[in-house]
Amino acid sequence: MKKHLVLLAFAATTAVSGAKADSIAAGIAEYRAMLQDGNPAELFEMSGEELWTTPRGPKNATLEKCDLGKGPGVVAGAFVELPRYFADTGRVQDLESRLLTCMETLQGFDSDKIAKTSYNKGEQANLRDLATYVAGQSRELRFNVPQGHEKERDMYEVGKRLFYLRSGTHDFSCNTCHGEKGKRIRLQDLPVLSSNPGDGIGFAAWPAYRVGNGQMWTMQKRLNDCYRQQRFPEPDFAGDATIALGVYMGVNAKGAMSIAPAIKR
Amino acid sequence: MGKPMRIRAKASNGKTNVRALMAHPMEGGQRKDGSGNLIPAHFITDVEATHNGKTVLKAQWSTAVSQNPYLSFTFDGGAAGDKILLSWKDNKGDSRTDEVAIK
Amino acid sequence: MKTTRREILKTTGALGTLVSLGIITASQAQAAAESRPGFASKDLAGALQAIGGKGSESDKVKVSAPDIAENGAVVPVGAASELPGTTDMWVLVEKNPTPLAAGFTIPAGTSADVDLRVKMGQTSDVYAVVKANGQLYYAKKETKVTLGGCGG
Amino acid sequence: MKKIKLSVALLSLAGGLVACTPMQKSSAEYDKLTAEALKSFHSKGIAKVERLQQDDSNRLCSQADVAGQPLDAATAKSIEEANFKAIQWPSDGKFLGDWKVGNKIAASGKGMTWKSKTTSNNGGNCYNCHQITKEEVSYGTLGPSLYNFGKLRGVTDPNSPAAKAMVEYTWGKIWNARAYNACSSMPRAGHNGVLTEDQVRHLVALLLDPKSPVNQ
Repeated sequence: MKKHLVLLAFAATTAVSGAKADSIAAGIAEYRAMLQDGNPAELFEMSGEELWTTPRGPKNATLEKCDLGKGPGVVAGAFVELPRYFADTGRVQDLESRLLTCMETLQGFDSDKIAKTSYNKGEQANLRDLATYVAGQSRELRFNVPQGHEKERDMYEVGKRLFYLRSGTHDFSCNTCHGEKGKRIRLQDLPVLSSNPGDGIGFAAWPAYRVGNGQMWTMQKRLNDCYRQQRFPEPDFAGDATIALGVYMGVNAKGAMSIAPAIKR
Repeated sequence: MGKPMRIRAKASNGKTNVRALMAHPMEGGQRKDGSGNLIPAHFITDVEATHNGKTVLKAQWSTAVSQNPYLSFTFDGGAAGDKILLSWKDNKGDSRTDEVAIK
Repeated sequence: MKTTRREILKTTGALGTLVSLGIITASQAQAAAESRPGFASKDLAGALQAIGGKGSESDKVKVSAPDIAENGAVVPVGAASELPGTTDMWVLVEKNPTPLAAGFTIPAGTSADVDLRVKMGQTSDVYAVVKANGQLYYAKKETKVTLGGCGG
Repeated sequence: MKKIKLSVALLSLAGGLVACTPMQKSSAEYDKLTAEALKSFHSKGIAKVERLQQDDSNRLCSQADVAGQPLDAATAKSIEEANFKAIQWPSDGKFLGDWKVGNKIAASGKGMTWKSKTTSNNGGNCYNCHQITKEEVSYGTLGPSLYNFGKLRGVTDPNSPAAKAMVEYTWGKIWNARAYNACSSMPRAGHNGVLTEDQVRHLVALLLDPKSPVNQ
């Protein structure tokens, strides 16, 4: 496992060219490899596991009957098949969206209120830990986001259109930064997301612990901050735009191995 | 009171390796908050590990230890099922002790 | 059984098992901080003086740190000693505002080999200083800290 | 090769029909669903939902990106012409400012997000995508290297008549990159009100002043 991650880290940095850049890249790869042991994401996973089995909310219930797509209570392998269509809500839902549904139906929480709460605060912090736990239960599994339902295919097409949507004060789209191989912002490697970026890169690396600010970020938070830097207005938490992008990236990443929860700079 | 630690203790070849993650902000006291006020230092000052009641490591830390600290060390002996206790206390008087069985 | 993975026993605030780690007040903590030699020193020389010096450089002392740290907030650092009778170890980051990052007491039977993560404000030498049979020895290594990101 | 791929695609589509999967929606129907999904954004701070409304240039380039086809020459030309017409040239005729200030603007990536307090004092984001000086090794590679930009183009005296065309091009490119390349990824810094006339002046100096580190 550890060895595999080291290789991934090297692969991610080999794009930098030139002799000086090579030694920088090798150094950074060494640094990333050293970080793999003892990823603080495990603290959030632990918290999430406890939240999953603890009776909470107005209904004082656990989430152990939550259906993440593979039947009530099945957590292992659920993450790599999300987002997917759920008949009970009639919606395509990603991990965070589905957890919100379970928190509402099983535990009696107000999901709209949680969605509007600031990230890292209150029940949002609990949702973050739950998402980290669920993702960790698909570690090293390969993405297989379903496209069998019409609404799942619709969301892929919508996600694709959103990915290429140039707008805002800087005319940026997702594609501006994530459309071409081997590109960087400053020294930061950019994964290509319009095709399969490979094992443990892009969609297959989130949720991730970010060492820079000591925060655990889910994919919803990752997309939220992308849109902030894109100078767009804010996407609703677990709204259709972010879920559609999740479908687009997840389907593109078919077969890629999940390393979530990962650790990032 | 702090959040639970993540502790793993594994015995092999007559030694036990302990790896721990502690949930703590390790605030350095140099940063400012949104309104420009200095965020006061908040950090773990002392760590102690015991194996079956015997101290196997003591540490003193500064604010320079990273947020959500990681610690790894190894001691002689230890058998599967033995108890490892890890404790920390911080500069605000908060403390936490967690226990794990050696695997 | 939800604790199978970790078997955690919450004893926060309980004094019983560890006499040395009771609940202390903030003022007591402050007093404790003052009794921590070297931690308040603002330069390497002062920090080293407070712990008794740095002794001589020894290849029996190892400091592991990356050549380059992509983010100074988290730099993996290890200190190890092959010297018999190692009782104390310190990790210092020369260019940090207060260089002494951590000190370890190594009881007999514990390997003089610890790993942790420290913050580094800038490119700097990282020191491991150890005390073995009452004598001090050290090793050092430079880690470059890069900054990146796009501000936003 | 292309033809073979296409026929395989047709075959698999036919296979899908046999298996009674519903008809694929038209691109226009997906566009409509996309417009619906865009309602799941909300204004925050200075970043209002109006920012999602695309102008013709962005709309046409996004459509081409989705289709995976470059724009046809005529459409590209009309986008470039419209953007060129919209370039505001320096009101006082002065194109060059202070390269030192320009370098600071180039290094800053700040401004215009929902966390930004004002719409002024924005950074140029230049180093995020371009190599600019030799000294700064932390640069992005989404855009071409701008190191020696003026030197390579033979600009020895930016105030000379010989340099006039290059000076104007540099201004125009920073102000509105789409005037020269219909679907360029470069932000239209002046056109979209991210950078002021003064700031653009300093950036032109950064690229063209022979004393600038760019041209050393």
